[in-house]
Amino acid sequence: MHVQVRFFASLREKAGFAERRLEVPAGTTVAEVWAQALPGEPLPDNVLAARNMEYVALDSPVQEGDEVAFFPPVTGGER
Amino acid sequence: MHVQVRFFASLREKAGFAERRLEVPAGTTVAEVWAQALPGEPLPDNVLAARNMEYVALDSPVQEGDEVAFFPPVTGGER
Amino acid sequence: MSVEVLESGFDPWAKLAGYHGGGEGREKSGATAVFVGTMRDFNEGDEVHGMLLEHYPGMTERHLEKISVEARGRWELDDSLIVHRVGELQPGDPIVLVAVWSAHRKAAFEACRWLMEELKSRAPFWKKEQLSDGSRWVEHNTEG
Amino acid sequence: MSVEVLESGFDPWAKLAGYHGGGEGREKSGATAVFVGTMRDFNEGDEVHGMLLEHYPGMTERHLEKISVEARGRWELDDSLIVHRVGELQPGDPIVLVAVWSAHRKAAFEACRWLMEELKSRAPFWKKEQLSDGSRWVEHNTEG
Repeated sequence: MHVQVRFFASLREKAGFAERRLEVPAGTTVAEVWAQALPGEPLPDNVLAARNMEYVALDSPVQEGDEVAFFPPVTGGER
Repeated sequence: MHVQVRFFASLREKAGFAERRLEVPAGTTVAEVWAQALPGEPLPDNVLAARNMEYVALDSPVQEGDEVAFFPPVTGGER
Repeated sequence: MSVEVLESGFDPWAKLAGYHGGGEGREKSGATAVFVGTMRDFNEGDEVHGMLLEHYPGMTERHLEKISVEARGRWELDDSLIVHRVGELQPGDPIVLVAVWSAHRKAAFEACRWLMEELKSRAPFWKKEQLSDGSRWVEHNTEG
Repeated sequence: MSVEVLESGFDPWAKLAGYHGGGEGREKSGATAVFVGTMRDFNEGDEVHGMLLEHYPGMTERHLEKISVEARGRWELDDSLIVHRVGELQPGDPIVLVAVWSAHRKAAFEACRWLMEELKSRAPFWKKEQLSDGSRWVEHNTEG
């Protein structure tokens, strides 16, 4: 099956790309999507993940057509 | 000595006047100014008093030339 | 730091747009917390058609300045603004505007709320409501 | 109830002046609490010359709508408005506006502050600061 993987902010810069379509086996988890998108790159401790624009745990399974996004802690609002 | 006594809001309506100059003996307290301004009218429990535009206790003494004000609980802000 | 008691209507957003304080460098502030209180058309189950807001000229301004100074002692603030209407009001009219500028949102929120509570509990203002069948002095304040 | 993510600059007071919500009868509201966050020219001891604010189009709006709905479940609110900038910002530029209308000031203050904390901790926005000697992603949020 296929998923669309997306990276934002510093993770986008680290990945070197903003999004990519990946072929993954059935039963793949969010963390495994990361591993397949960025082989050898450890998942940061503070990474946040979203599946179809909703926050999701890293061990959640993904499904055909999902958009899976990884991003660092958010920093909106004033500063 | 002389003091200027002032009433606000419902106390002004009850007194029937907004302000008046009173002659009072030396050592007169704020509560005694009320009694002299409105003879026979009991001092309400929730009355607030100010001397020269600062909140003051009812048993404080007044001095020559003071402005002594009495008013009900305040109700500013939104509603 | 500014305190204003106004006899005529005001637009809180226009006030804020036009307020430039003491040139204290708003770019430092980061956080602005604002409260606007407007006149409601109901109270204690009754329709309210209008309101007369009385104050104690001189003492009112002095009290508002005093609490503004006290807020700056309690929190790290860059500036504050208090505007309060007096006189005849209609439902929907702005009654009070409190704005606080700080580098930190916690300080801005807390100081703004504290100023409103102080203003309501101690600043010499009194409301008389016009109802369908007469008028009445408001005796109790609303809870914070 | 409104949520806006803007690519270009905005004036928070003009936004508020022009916002009329869902025609829900502002005369009922009585209390409006507002927070405005602007870009500071310093952070962690460094001068900041500019900022790039990235977001996740779609998820950001969805998240802001979700917390707006949640706030209306937690407090008795008449309306709420959230506006957030993205893109290139200069010091002094407004970043965020949160406004809440309620019959009660306690609800308005609490909901406004809660929305800001929720926005800062979960809404997908990321800041990259331009310093004198390069740029850096902001990794930690400011304390509430």
